Amino acid sequence: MAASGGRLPPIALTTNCPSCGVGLVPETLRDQCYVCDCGHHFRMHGDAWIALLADAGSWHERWADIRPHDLLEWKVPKAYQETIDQARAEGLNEAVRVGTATLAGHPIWLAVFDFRFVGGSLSIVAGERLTRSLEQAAAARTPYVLLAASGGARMQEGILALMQMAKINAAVGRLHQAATPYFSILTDPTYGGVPASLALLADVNIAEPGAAIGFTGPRVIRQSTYADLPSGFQSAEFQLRCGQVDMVVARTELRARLAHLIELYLRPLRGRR
Amino acid sequence: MAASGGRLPPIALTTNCPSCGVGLVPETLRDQCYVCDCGHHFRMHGDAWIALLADAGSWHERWADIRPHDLLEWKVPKAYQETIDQARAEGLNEAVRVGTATLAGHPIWLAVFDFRFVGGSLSIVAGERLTRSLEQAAAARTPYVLLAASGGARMQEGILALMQMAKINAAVGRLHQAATPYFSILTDPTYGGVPASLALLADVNIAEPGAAIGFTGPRVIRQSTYADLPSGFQSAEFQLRCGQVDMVVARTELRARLAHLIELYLRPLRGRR
Amino acid sequence: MPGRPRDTLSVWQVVELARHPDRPYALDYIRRMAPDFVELHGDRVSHDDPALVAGLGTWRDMTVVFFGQQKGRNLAERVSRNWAMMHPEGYRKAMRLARQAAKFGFPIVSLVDTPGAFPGAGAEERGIALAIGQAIMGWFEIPVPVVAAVIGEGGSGGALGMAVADRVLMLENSIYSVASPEAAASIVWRDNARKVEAAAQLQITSRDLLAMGVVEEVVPEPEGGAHLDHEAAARALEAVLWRHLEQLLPIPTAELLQHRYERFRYIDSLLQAAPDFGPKVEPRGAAGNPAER
Amino acid sequence: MPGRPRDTLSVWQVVELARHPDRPYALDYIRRMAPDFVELHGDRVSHDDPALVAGLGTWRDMTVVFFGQQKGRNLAERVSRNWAMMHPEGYRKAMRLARQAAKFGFPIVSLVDTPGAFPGAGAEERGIALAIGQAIMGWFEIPVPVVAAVIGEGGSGGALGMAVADRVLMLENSIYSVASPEAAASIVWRDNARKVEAAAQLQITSRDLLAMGVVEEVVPEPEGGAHLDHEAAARALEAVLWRHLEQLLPIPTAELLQHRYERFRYIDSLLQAAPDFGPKVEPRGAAGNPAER
Ligand SMILES: [Zn+2]
Ligand SMILES: [Zn+2]
Repeated sequence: MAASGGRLPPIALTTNCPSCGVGLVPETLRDQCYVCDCGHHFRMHGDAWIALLADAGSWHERWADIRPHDLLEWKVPKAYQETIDQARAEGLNEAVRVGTATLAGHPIWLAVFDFRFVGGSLSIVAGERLTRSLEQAAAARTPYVLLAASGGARMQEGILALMQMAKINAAVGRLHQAATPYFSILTDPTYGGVPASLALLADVNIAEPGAAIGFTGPRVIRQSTYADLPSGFQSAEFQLRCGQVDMVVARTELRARLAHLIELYLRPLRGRR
Repeated sequence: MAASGGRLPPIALTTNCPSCGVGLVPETLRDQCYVCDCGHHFRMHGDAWIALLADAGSWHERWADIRPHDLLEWKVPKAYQETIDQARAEGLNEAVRVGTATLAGHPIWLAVFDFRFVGGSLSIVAGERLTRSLEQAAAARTPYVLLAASGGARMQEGILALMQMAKINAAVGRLHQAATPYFSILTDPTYGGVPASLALLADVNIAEPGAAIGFTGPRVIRQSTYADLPSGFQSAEFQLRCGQVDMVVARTELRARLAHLIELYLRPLRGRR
Repeated sequence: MPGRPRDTLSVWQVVELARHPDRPYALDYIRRMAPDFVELHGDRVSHDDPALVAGLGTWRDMTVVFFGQQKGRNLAERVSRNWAMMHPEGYRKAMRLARQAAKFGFPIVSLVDTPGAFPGAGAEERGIALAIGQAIMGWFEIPVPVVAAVIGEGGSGGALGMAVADRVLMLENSIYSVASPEAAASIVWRDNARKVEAAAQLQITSRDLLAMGVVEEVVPEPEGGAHLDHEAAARALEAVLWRHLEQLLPIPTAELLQHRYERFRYIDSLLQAAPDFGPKVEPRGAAGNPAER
Repeated sequence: MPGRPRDTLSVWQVVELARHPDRPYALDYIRRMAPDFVELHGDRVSHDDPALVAGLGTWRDMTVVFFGQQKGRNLAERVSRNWAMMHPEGYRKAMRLARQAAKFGFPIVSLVDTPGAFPGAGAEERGIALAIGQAIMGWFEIPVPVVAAVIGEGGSGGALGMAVADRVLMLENSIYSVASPEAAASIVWRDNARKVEAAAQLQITSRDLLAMGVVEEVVPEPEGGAHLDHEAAARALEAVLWRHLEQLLPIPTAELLQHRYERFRYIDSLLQAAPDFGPKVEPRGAAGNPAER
């Protein structure tokens, strides 16, 4: 199986790999799913994730027209409306996009976070898209694939951003009750309200190598507790040792692994009444 | 409410309290449920526990006639049949006795371990009595009170002693399914197969002050791991901190606490359909 | 206007009242509601979390399971209760006892009062994110009435983990926020000294949350704040909690759980929002506005 | 006689075969049964326990959840897998994935091979007794077929926690015991050098357990022992596991769980015991003998 569903779009890159320091050749990196030869996984945005996971031409985005609103009339240091308008002017459509696709021929629901839209922050629009898609996946027993990348809840939507965690998790509960396979891929970084709502509640939690995953970020922990944090704290490998994720999978292997898991979890039961 | 259901029987005592060193006056201690003024709880045997917990005259023992058998033909260093015969000659009837009683007027099932019978070891007879009583408690939704004190499974009954853990826990599961209140009192010492089967699976786990409770005893842990064990390791208070028990209750307060809990847990529901 | 914070207080004055060191804490309410309260302990995994009080007691002739995020009255108690900042074990204790309440059919009262879940290395190592996530999901499967009240600080996910309920109330001078004003200031300005401005923008007072339809009712406090009269504050809270619980008790279980689902499913639709809040949302057709579907 | 250990071996020779360093371990069987085996990790609380392998794979065209207590082949792996002595997290991982198997309807295969649960301070601090107790109770509520096989050492409660199943098999040269011979000697003689005598008295070989009716079947090993031919041992185990699972698959769930209950409920009644074992129980009337009720 191909490592990606189609050719990945270009992404903005530094000139050298932050891990090994080698100079980067964008086209080469693009062909290897933006993974350096040293194993460093570059952050990918929503379009790239869709291209990686969805079979070519299979992506059908849903509810792209739901838009954020400045409910709190947030003004300083920057008006929320301005933040939204700028992001949308750059062609971004909120922190979460959802849709149907196939992965190696299997119909799936796919939800991708985009860290470029206000730090992938959980918002009303994100929550609404996630909840609608979770509900539809549960109704049809279609496997649900989540690609998580988030800095937390969106401050500018206040308490209603927090409430998305409850709204989403209620729908995750129904997904489980409907025995619908749920796979969550946690990428760098995934913090705050996203791992504390749906991102760690999957049947199989998959982390990208080296991804930072946690509830509270290391800076805040150091400020609050004056603690020295061990190296590798909150890394994907740390979360594997701490029993929070099932596996750490290289991006180049991810599509094949997901296809295999979908086959295992969807296989019709035999002989059981 | 009286601290005990009736006058406790005499028990064998050392001459001085092992905790505070004062000389003991057996009759005084007996009147205070065998708790020294310093707080030291002396080990009590089955008869004393029944007298403490059951209202006077309410105890009806069941299945006292089920007897142990030397299924494995155990010979050395001492024949199992001889071990059994000696204990029975001393008036002991197996490591567990069960029966019905009332506690402050509430009907209960009561199961008491007796450490004097082969170290309160879990045996086929113990397992059978526990399982029958758990099944009957579940069928009638009668609160179940367990008094645990055990060194582990009975070696001389081999694998069939181990199987009691599964047999008992299957019945504990049915007790929970029947929403029957279950209270477990863990006394000094409770180790091995008993906390690893029914003794920690109650709705409310109650430990006696200072009681040693654990799976593996400290001697074996030191032998296996060469670890220094902190003082208070495996004490009731340690198990409270480690989240295994709900409360540590002095023996003089135990009856009143149980009566209160039974009232709370048995109160008929109001207004709910 | 009854049920709303006095308009004369600034937002920051409300924050200070919500955090007032003499303010009644969870046990001050629980012990008055159920003088026979028995505390239960432990997550049955590895710890007991003293930041969360949990147990049963008799309230209005019923057996009720109470939860309360509990601050300390003096330094020693504050340290031992970790300033009511829960570790993962607290959420696991809560779910253990919520399932026990479900088994026996006991209603649940949860009192929320925390700056947030504990931001420490041990909490991360023992899965604080997932513990909160499991609690939030778990509450939707607890088939007994659940009434929650924010009695002081409702801080972020750490508060929400104990506030997924059929009715959520707030004491008048309490706050409930996506992040503490300090944290929000640090995120937005990278300067937590801007906490006063952040608090004002975040809309965190009981009046704000009532207007947004996030809470069902605001419980008025004694003149000057609950810290001036614990008895009166407890009487007021008890009466409102009971009024809500009484309405929930006769609802059949399936309906109760469906309502709880819908309460949070449409909480951002502003359907229940106050008139002075709603108009901020401009209708743009069914798909364009999450409020209309 | 097929299905029984060679009569020519002493009990201690069987113990040595059960512990043979070249003996096939759990993954040697699982990878042969399901070459596409995917390991899943973690208790979703605080740790992953490498002493227990857990995951899914395709076996005979079905998706099956596999568990295996896993020893290490070299010193580094032995250390990392803690000689297959599980911590509480291992039992919690098992129950998490057993419930997942139940949700999706996957049958379960559990391979048992442990000296016992880990006797260490950390295991005690994190509730090893209760973790085993919850697992033993939990297995009775898993509504899918469960087949277990002791492939080496079945040591005490640590083994039983992974061996509550609809059918329990034993490889010919495996042992299953209330306590390891060393521990039993230490308890009974206060001298664990008496392990050979203890092993003989405890009746721990597959032949003994079959005679007592504690296991359904003994799987013959290749001549000389499974360590001499991993392929043949795996083929033999696979065939017997499948024969049992095939019988269980069509059984309706309620009946399956009731049978599982009764299997352990009457396991000491010697109802299924071999003739040469049963007569040891002298009938003394219905109440006097647990075998008759
Ligand atoms: Zn590199
Ligand atoms: Zn004393």
